[in-house]
Amino acid sequence: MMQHYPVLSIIILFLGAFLNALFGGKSSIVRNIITFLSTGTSFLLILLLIKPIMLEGKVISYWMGNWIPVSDWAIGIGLEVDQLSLFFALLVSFTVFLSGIYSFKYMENDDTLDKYYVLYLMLSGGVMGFVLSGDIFNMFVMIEIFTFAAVALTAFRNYIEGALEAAFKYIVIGSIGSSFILAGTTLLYAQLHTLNMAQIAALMHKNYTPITLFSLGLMFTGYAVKSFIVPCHAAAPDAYMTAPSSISMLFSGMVNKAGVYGMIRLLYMLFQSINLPSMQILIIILGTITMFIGVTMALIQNDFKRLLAFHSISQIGYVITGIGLSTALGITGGLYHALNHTLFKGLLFLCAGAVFYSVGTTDLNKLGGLAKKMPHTALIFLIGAFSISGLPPFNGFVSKWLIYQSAYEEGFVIVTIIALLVSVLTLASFIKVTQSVFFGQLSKECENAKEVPIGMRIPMWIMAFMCFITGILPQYVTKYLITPAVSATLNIGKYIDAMLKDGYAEKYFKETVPVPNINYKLAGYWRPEYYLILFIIILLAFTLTVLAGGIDVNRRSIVSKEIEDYKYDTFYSGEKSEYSQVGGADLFWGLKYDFRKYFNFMHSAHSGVVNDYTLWIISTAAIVIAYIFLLVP
Amino acid sequence: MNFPFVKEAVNSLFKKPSTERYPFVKKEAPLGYRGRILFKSDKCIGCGMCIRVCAPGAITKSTKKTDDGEEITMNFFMGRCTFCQMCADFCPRGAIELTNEFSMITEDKSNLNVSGTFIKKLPPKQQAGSQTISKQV
Amino acid sequence: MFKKIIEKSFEKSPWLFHINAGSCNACDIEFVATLTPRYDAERFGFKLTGTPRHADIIVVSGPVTEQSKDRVIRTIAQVPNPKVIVALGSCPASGNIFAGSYSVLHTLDYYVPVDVYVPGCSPKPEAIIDGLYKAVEILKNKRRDNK
Amino acid sequence: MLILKYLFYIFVFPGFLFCFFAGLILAGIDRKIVARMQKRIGPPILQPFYDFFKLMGKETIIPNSAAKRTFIAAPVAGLISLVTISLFIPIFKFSAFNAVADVIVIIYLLTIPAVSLIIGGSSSGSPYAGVGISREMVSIVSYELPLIIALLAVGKKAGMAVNDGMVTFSLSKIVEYQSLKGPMLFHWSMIPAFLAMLFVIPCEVGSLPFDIAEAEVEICEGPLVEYSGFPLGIYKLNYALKIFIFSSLFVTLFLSGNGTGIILFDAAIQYVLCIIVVILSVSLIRAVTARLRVEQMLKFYWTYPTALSILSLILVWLGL
Repeated sequence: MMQHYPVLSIIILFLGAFLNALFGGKSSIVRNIITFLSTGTSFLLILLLIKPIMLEGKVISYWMGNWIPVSDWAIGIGLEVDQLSLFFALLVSFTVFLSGIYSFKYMENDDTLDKYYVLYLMLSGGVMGFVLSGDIFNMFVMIEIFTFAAVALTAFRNYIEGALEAAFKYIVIGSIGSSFILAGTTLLYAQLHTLNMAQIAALMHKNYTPITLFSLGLMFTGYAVKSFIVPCHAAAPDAYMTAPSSISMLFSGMVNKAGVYGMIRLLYMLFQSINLPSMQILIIILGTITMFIGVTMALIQNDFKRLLAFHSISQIGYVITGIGLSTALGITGGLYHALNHTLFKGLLFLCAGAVFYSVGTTDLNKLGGLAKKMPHTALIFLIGAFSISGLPPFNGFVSKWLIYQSAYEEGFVIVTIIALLVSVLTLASFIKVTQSVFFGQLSKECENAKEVPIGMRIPMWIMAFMCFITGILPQYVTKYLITPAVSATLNIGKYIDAMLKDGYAEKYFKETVPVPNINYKLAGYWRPEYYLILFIIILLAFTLTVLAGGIDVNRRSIVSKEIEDYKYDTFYSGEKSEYSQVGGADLFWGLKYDFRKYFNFMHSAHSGVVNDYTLWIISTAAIVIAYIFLLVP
Repeated sequence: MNFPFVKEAVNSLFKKPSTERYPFVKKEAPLGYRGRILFKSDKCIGCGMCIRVCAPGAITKSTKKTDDGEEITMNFFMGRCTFCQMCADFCPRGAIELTNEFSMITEDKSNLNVSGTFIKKLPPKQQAGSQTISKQV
Repeated sequence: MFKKIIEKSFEKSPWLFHINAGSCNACDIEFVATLTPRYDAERFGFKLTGTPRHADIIVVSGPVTEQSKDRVIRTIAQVPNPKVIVALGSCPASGNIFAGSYSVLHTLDYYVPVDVYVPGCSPKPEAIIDGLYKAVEILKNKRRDNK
Repeated sequence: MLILKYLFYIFVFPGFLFCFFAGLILAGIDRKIVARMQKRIGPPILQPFYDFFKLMGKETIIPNSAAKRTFIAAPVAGLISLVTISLFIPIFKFSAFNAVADVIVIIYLLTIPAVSLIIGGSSSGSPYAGVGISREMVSIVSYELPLIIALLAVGKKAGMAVNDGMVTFSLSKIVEYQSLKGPMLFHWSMIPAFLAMLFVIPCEVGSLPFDIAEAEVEICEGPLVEYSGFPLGIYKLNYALKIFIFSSLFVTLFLSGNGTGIILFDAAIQYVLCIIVVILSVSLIRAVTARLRVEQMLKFYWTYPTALSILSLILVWLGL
């Protein structure tokens, strides 16, 4: 029965979409139930798969329509679920499930919600299918499904100015990426007469013909567009900003992770070209550029969600750098960061949605002082901000630290320095958001802001709790989730044998594929007794406050207006305290002034004109292909 | 990239600090310091010149009729005085003198008043129709 | 045990905050002169702070003009208890030569309870140190009284 | 039994009490030396203790525009992370908790006190604090770069010999390397990194030329503008702890070796070295310089100290 779980989890999502289309229009309860059931069961099925695949290391292969390979030549479409694809499937189904619950309440004052849920389930079904399929053309079909669903969802709130323009940009850039992938797939099919990933991997072992190299270049750029790596990232900020937050949570948690999954499969499985140093250098350069440009652009943004969008791009840079290092520790860091990124970025987008839900705007210059009106959201946001900037008790710290460790060990010193610098700049931009949205003075728009309903807060609390858990117990997360996925990426022999038949890989590889041992000698984690210390120190701090005696923290007595008691007004060097919020654009004057040439250049480079962006993508494609032809063989 | 005064800073570490240990070592105000007013009430004749020249109007005069003359009290309110010594210079009798006592710290304003009273005898009652005004102190 | 230490430390580390309520700056310069190497008020723990929230002793100099009146009241209200108010120079005590002017209607003690007067049209730095010394004693008594 | 040992570590020796007294005395010495450099007597050495306990006795005012819980919690969070760091720093051979890679843990734990200052300031809701925050953040960005490069250089240098060629981020390995080959300072290739770290200390601690965030004159003590009483006391304690912890980290990285083995003497030697380092870097520069502007600080830190530490990184990478 376990054979059928992967297909079931995809089909249930599409079935949900179909049912929603039929009965969704009736009432919101019907819609919510259909969505909740379909996302819930698909999440449950994936959870059930963890035990067999992750712990016992089995690999499920499933041939659609039972078209098993004829004289070991794969004809039918095969679904292949090994530890790596299950890891990404887990991310996808978790985010989809939580975002579904969130959007019940979040989208309630929008109309035509049945169309929203149809597109929502199509998007999640598409990504789930992409992550689980073992056939490259089937992956292309799934890419088409989720790209068009994503485009439609970006423009769902077409009354927001810039929504249609963002959707137009996304569709132009997305379809260029898809067409690159399609061209690569057809070239591969023409060369190797098969579409099954395992078979291609076996046939492609160490014999690169010019055509396959050309298809590698094309598919590499296609997946770069899908995962929004810098030269081709321009569609992301607009799309994330105008899409409803529950959808931009899916974008940043799932859609660009799908691009990263495609990149891993392409480099580690299909072309096994990752162990060529020239290929590694290309990926690491792209990853570092993405990291740096993503965060520097985020520093000068004035909109909450656009800032988060640029951060997603820079965090994907971290993941790509981790994966580009191709050592066991590097991939562990990359995958762990992908998991953490899905968690804390999803959390931050939910907070942005909560702010939009209760205040109606996400412009940093208009907001201020929301912590008093929305204490839960402020606390959750702080947890998210601390975990993305990598402060120790939270999860960002562990994965970023793994990436520094492996990058420095591999000799990429500049990459480590830039990575550490980017982490500090991330902290800087989230301090900017904290000051201008949650703390500071209460602005006029936020006077009547209320706390978001409990329906939206539950997923936020779950996400925050997950952020905390993966930060405190890294060894268990790696042992059960990350290490199996890393060994699956590096050891493709088992993948091929499970897909076709045993011994198939040996025939082509001429030697058994060595499974590298993952040396954790260097990876020093937070051992459990550290939490004992933290707990005791917190106790110490508490006793200090009580013991010191002589303290009279006076409860702020409610001062009625007519007694002019200025004691509790903020200090304005004597003036009457009036509204003057320092936040949004006018923070970090020193930094912006010193790098004004760089920031002006970056500002003008992101011109917002679609043809510039397409020019970038085409030029990256050309550079990548030239690079591969010159250096790879 | 030069750090000024580093040499002075370092070797002043080994020199004695140039602070006067004021409250423990009493310090005399310099000669001629215009400090608290000393009013010699016996010399004063109550002419009011000091009141006229006092810019802040710190000096007040109050008279009280008594049986053998007027009792005049002159009050110098130090809290209002700018210590310009005009009163001392213009006093024809030299009854006002500014000492060099500088620290007049108080908790309530009242004991900042320097005052002195004297009796100004009226000239002796003229017997009705007496001719000359005899010189009377 | 803590109470005694806190009691003693009130005497040892009084922090100052200076308000210029329209003064001619003579007293301000003399007041800052106490922090220079020659008079060095810091050896008693005096420290000039930037905000009334950190201050224990508030030094007001200058006749309280109409314009600076409510600013002085507001700033002094924002100082946490126990606090001591020092009138520096003769202007806050009586308005000195500005007394009759249209903008100086009352003296400082009309608006806030003044604890120490340091008279002198720009008192000598030694006089200011004496004044601050007395203010520290008052601070200690205030601390002992209401705790 | 293990719990008792940990409790002793946390509360007494390298933990809270030791840091409390060492830090405050060090801050007192720093103030006294600066005074003496300006030819004035200066406050008694125990002045920081008096300041701390006086602030404990003062009334704590929480302004209307402040987010109350964060306002109180922020300084305590800074204190917690500072005490945690002090547990990681080895004193010659003895170290309370030696994780495999405590240098990176320390780098991140050192940003938490600065972040707690920022969150505290921003939760007080005053515009002065807003300006103070952006300056504090720019100062973190400016000193982080040379600090990281210098630490990477030290890690690589120690790793070459001790950790079979691979970089080591564990302080106990760095101390072990120095016990074999003498303090890091005597290896000429490490002198640029030593100077770079010496420049970083004033900015990390926030002493005069770089205390732009808490400029009492321009923006009325920056983030601390609304603090009074007990939270302000904790922030002043954090300031003193930061001086002590960062200088003892500096001593461990560059001047340690195999100490005398008896913890008491080791702690004393390390403390004397800390005093010398603090006098050299914090007090001397504080006595003679005036406050810089924000972007001058950024420009300064990203040119001179960064160039120095990159130079020593290159030298180390070439295996010298």
